[in-house]
Amino acid sequence: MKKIINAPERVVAEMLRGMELAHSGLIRVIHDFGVVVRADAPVQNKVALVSGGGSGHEPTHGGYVGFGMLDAACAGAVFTSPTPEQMLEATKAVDGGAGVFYVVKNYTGDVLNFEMAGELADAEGIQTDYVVTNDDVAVEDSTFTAGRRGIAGTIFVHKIAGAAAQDGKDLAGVKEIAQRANANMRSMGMALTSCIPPESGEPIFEIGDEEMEIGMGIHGEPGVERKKIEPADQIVDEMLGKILGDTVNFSGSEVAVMVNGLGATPIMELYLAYAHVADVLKREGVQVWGRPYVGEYMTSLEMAGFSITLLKLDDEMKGYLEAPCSVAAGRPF
Amino acid sequence: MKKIINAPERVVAEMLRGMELAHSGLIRVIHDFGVVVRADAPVQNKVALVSGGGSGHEPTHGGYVGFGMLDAACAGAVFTSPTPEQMLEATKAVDGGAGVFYVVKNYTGDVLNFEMAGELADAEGIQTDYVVTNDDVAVEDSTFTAGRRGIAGTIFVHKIAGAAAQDGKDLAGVKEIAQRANANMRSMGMALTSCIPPESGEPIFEIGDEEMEIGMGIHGEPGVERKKIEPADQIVDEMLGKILGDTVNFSGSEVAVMVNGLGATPIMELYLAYAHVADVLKREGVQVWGRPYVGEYMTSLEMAGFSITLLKLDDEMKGYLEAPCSVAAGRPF
Amino acid sequence: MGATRDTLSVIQEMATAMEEHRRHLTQLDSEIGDGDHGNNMHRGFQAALERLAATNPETPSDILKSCSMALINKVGGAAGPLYGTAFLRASTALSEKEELSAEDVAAAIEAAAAGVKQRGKSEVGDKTMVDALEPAARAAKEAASSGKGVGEVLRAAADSAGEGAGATVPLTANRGLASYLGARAAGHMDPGARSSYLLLDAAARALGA
Amino acid sequence: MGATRDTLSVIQEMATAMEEHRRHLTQLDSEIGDGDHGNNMHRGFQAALERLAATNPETPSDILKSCSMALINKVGGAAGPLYGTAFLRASTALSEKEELSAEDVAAAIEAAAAGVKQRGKSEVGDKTMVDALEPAARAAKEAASSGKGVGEVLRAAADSAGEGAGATVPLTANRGLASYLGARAAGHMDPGARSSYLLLDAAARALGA
Ligand SMILES: Nc1ncnc2c1ncn2[C@@H]1O[C@H](COP(=O)(O)OP(=O)(O)O)[C@@H](O)[C@H]1O
Ligand SMILES: Nc1ncnc2c1ncn2[C@@H]1O[C@H](COP(=O)(O)OP(=O)(O)O)[C@@H](O)[C@H]1O
Ligand SMILES: [Mg+2]
Ligand SMILES: [Mg+2]
Ligand SMILES: [Mg+2]
Ligand SMILES: [Mg+2]
Repeated sequence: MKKIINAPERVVAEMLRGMELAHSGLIRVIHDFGVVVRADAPVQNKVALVSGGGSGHEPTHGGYVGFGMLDAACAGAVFTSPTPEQMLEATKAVDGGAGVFYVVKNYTGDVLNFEMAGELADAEGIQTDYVVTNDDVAVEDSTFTAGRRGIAGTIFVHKIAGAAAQDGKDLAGVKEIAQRANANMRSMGMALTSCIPPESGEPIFEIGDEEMEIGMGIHGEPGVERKKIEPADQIVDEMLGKILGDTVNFSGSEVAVMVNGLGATPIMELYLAYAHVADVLKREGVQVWGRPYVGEYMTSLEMAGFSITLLKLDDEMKGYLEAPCSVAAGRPF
Repeated sequence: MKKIINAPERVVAEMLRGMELAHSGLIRVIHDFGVVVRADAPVQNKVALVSGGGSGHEPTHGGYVGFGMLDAACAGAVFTSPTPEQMLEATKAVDGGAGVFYVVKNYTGDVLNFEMAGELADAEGIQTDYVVTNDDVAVEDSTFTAGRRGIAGTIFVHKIAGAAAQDGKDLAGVKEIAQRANANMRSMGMALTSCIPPESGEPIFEIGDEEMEIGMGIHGEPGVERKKIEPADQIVDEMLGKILGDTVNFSGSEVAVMVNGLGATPIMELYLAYAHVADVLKREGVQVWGRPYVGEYMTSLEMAGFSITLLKLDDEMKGYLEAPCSVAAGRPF
Repeated sequence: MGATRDTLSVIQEMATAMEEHRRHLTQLDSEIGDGDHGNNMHRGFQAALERLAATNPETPSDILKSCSMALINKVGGAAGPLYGTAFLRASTALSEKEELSAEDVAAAIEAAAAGVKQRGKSEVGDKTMVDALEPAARAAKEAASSGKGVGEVLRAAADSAGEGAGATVPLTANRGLASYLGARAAGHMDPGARSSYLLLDAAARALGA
Repeated sequence: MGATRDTLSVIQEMATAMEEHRRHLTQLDSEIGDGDHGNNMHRGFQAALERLAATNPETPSDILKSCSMALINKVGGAAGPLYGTAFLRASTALSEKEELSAEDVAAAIEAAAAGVKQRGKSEVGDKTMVDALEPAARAAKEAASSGKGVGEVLRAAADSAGEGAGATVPLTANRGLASYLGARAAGHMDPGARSSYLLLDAAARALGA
């Protein structure tokens, strides 16, 4: 394992320290609890947004804390949901009297821990509610599964629900639009290589020199198909086929598009993939809204691969996507 | 070689197509010549900035084309300087009557080709001048070498000279501040793994499972020392030691700081490294100005590693670094 | 006092087991999940030991509650709330008791298994720790009702948990990260079922069984 | 007409050589540079063939000029302007000539070598293509003045270029990307010196020498 780290057990704490030093004025970090909060939290009378999850997906989630997006993000150990203790701390730090809204990616650990945190917050007299994002179409939903996974589309929920909260929506209103965004978005990922979590020091999975995996999860959970690598256009066709073939009818609508790098994929390849995404969407009568989101939004350490997300927009969501925000993941150049 | 591409010989063209589709309104691409230009070029009576180099360093340079930075960027084949023909085309496309200024990284190919382009532009009656950036302290300057390499600090020159041109400086004024920025900045890089240029399909260098290379170039040109990987803090100490020990006296000054990922380094590791950069600079009496630049600015395909750049600022440079800009590499979140 | 000392040595033995099997549990989790289960459990039981040392609880119930809090607060992932709930329910089942009978221990294991099922909304056959815990609870109850002692009850529970864990190998997962694997989860043992066995086995060994 | 046909077949043979040695040149460049020299040269000579086919130049000088333009416009890197300059200077040296003497050929090679030295600000010993081109020019001149024919002049130049390229192996680089390597460049042949040899060798072979 080759990493620019000091000690595996300190990576999250040291990363948070670097983030805080780099973005003072924007965020502060409650170090004992691994929680990133808006520097000016709590914002009185605004619904506060809290998200979180395992670390290793940077800039998710700490990079999205700031004006117009999250009020706090809880950083778990690498790929491990944070604990209710962290979440409660975040909740208390950001509650401005209008309640706290949790954006939770659909993984058993994240859901259970946020549920427990909500109970603890209730006990302290803080009203909470939550949305569970499950945009990944790779693995089919059924009565037997824990449901679909939440992946990069979650960042759209951060932005839209964050702007809605900034705009003064109440807890129910924030929940409604978060659910609406989640219900209208679909994602799918693929990977070429495994990442190596620092603590185990081993790749999560083995994959051949010529193989790719379609539907790979952001923690290296296996996807739906392992096969020989194909040309970019064909990979995009397959991913978009699955997304467009799902239950949201994107055709004829304006759609926010994200092409998200998982960590080691060169920006060159993301743009190259986007060129074909744009072609397919045009052919299918799907209109790309505004500027597409091409870059690293939710990574998986140094995994090579990417995901595509489509979000079908209405006017309110468009307004909230466009609304100003100021977060560590943003940059002027 | 596992890449999200269609065919090695088409990667640059397809990437440029994706960039143009993703950023229409901001840039357009002259496809026959692999040139990215500001959508509103030529801007009358403004000095136009042109840069360029081999592809594979994205977002460098096309990602920095737009209001307040570059007017055009020439994309060479992967790791190969673009040709005078491309540069002349860019020059003609952006000249607004106030002359064209080239920002050239110090590599023999880039310098020779831009020099030839300048001669060709002169012949067409377009006034040109240029700066050669050479911020990399890894390899020593001497009368026998081609001089130091230009690396990530070049992006500071794009920003400062770009804002100066936008501000109305003439060709000589733009050149003066570009040279001033270059003279006041120092960088150093390191790598953990090689990238794989798509055309050759082979790693540029072999490196052991436990090894790193200090001073590695952005094309995989070997650095100054190959050794066993060390803790992040020690690596940072070494790189900063070389930078601070060079001829610019950073102590007591306000300094722009860039921690630049080379492609496959997780954002987590960049922030972790920045934490120690901040500590060392504080100890050395160097004041970090504004928000440090932590992220991918000049990559080397999927190379794992990073570079550090320090730029000693004066008030004019600060103003230009802060000035608004609108480029593809920037993003709100 | 005897039950308190025994419970403490049970937790101690569990922590040792999690330390020893850390890599293997992580490896099992890599096959079908995200490769953190061993680290999660190890972190949790280290936190439990610290908390016990700091708070010095006096009854078996308080020890288990302290352990539960450590797991909930420090583990995260799915295992944190699930094992946290298990220990919390066991603690509640034993509340006010200073000495423990075989029936008490069986009832605690049953409460723990029921808690995990409820919180995780999972059943036997879903390829989770429930596949180890539910048969363990049944075996413990049988052993207790046939007059076995505390150690033997724990041994019976551990052995059944081991079988249950083994039985997860051919299964497809329906819960947890492994559920995203579909049919490809088959052929690998569930890491949580394995850790459940290891914890019960440690408990039995702590009491010399 | 003979010299025109010969010059065309020289370029054709050079293009074939660059195609055949593409991987090896790239590999040499990987050792001490950035691993693109073979692709650069191949791209350039393909462009030269296309340009020749499209423009149909009639004299050796025009052919070389056409080739120079293709290299300058399509290669990039260091090799583009350097070889572009070499062919341009050779073209100038032969301007107006319809038939070529051995002296003409030697003068063209000399002009080419001088052009590269001037543009690259490099000398023999800097571990660049100059290490092949300068001895080649000297050998060509000697061969011509001792009465050898055009083919033999090219053969002499090629052989000396080959020796010169071989002599770059132990050198430290002072110019080009390889110069950043310092002492570690030693032990590897300079890719540009190697391509210079291959081009001259192809030229000699095209004339049956
Ligand atoms: N819904 C559930 N019900 C019961 N047990 C579950 C459930 N989901 C996961 N588990 C158990 O948790 C184990 C994984 O724990 P761990 O790896 O620590 O957390 P995570 O899955 O969040 O990475 C699984 O092997 C399984 O036994
Ligand atoms: N200043 C120079 N003078 C002469 N030849 C040079 C100089 N710099 C580089 N070269 C030659 O160019 C070759 C490299 O060409 P190439 O790999 O195509 O371009 P780049 O170095 O830009 O990647 C070197 O092997 C060397 O022979
Ligand atoms: Mg996990
Ligand atoms: Mg090159
Ligand atoms: Mg796990
Ligand atoms: Mg090269």
